[in-house]
Amino acid sequence: MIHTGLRPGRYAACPEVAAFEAALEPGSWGACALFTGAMRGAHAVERMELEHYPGMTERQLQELAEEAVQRYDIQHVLLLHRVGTVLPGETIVLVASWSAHRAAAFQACRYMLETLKTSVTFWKKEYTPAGARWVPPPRSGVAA
Amino acid sequence: MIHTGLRPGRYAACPEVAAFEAALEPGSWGACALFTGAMRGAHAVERMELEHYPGMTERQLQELAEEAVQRYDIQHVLLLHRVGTVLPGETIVLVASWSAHRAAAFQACRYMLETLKTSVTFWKKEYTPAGARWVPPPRSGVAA
Amino acid sequence: MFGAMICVRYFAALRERLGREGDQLEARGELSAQELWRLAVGESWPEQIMVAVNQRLVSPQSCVQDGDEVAFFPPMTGG
Amino acid sequence: MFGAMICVRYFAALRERLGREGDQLEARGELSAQELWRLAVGESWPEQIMVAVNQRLVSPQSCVQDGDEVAFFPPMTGG
Repeated sequence: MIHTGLRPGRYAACPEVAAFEAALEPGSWGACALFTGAMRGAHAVERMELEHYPGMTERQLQELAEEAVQRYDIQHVLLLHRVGTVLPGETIVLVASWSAHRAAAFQACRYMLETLKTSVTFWKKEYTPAGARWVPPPRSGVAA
Repeated sequence: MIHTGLRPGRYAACPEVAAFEAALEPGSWGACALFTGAMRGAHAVERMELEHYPGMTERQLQELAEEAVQRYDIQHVLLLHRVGTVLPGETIVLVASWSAHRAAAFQACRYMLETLKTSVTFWKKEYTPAGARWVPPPRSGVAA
Repeated sequence: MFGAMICVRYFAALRERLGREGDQLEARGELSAQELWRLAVGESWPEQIMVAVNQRLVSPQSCVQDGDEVAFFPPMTGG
Repeated sequence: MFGAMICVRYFAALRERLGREGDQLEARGELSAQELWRLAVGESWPEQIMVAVNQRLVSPQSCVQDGDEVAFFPPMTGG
């Protein structure tokens, strides 16, 4: 099962994952690797605006999930990304993959996350009391 | 924050993670990597018994979590492992790490999981209609 | 396709800098995305800009034609 | 430590095969975990067995003494 989506409002990672897992055949997977990225409270950033390319972004998420299922030995993917106004502490991205094999689950999860950061049409703008700035492209391995 | 524990009864991964995160300072982390391992329903295994070494196992979990915090750039660890009778579909292990950096979060999570599989005193016995057998030690990368 | 134009779109910092969401242009013959940029924006090709034609990422050398939706934007910062 | 013994414990498949949870033995001088195994179980050292002394994993060559808790068990299969 693959589910991808954009969320204009805040969402809690755990209920999303629980609802997704409830729809999977019980006992059909042994390993789940999950990543959640949240907005940090540092640097006096009061909020973030997440811009996307309506239509293209949704399709890129879906294709990324399908590609991960093709490329790795995983059966299920849940891929959610926030758009619009995000506040400190809120979840921005959720990437999860289910597999019979833990290595595949980890690799697919990591692959989707890294691809998301550089190849899917999202742009972040940070707002501080001193003004706003567009977030520069990520360096590898550093959480944005 | 570090929390490790053995669970004699079934537990749901999501509420455990949500409760742990609720106790962290909001906005203090940007990345969370989480792994859950569940008992698969394949191979006609009706249940599993998870034996451990009371006292030693708990201390090994705690030391593993502390070692991961030392070794990787992570701030928080949640590490739970089931003991006793486990049924197909139930969660056996939950490993999660919180960090400012996604690479560190992934690496620490993977490191703790791999160490758990070979160096912490747990032993699995599977029960099928045809009889019982002790699970052989894992080959690398294959979910038990 | 009589009357079809190229629909040009801008996103994020680029949209803000140009002060508009997009332009409508006529291709009149073969044109690369890079050449379209010069026509629409009136600047030489900047290093850091990415292009999508009909919502697929392409190289700046890719051909565009009337009826296409061509988007220019800065490097993505999702995740 | 007058009267102290070595507390030997067995786990998992080994416990089942031996039909007991442990033994109490007197060390009487220096002894390795491997030698303790021979004394307690009456078998030569098997390849796949692991040892913990006072709940810490050690090599089979490690010394054990009266008062120690020494555990023998098969390779772990957690996670």
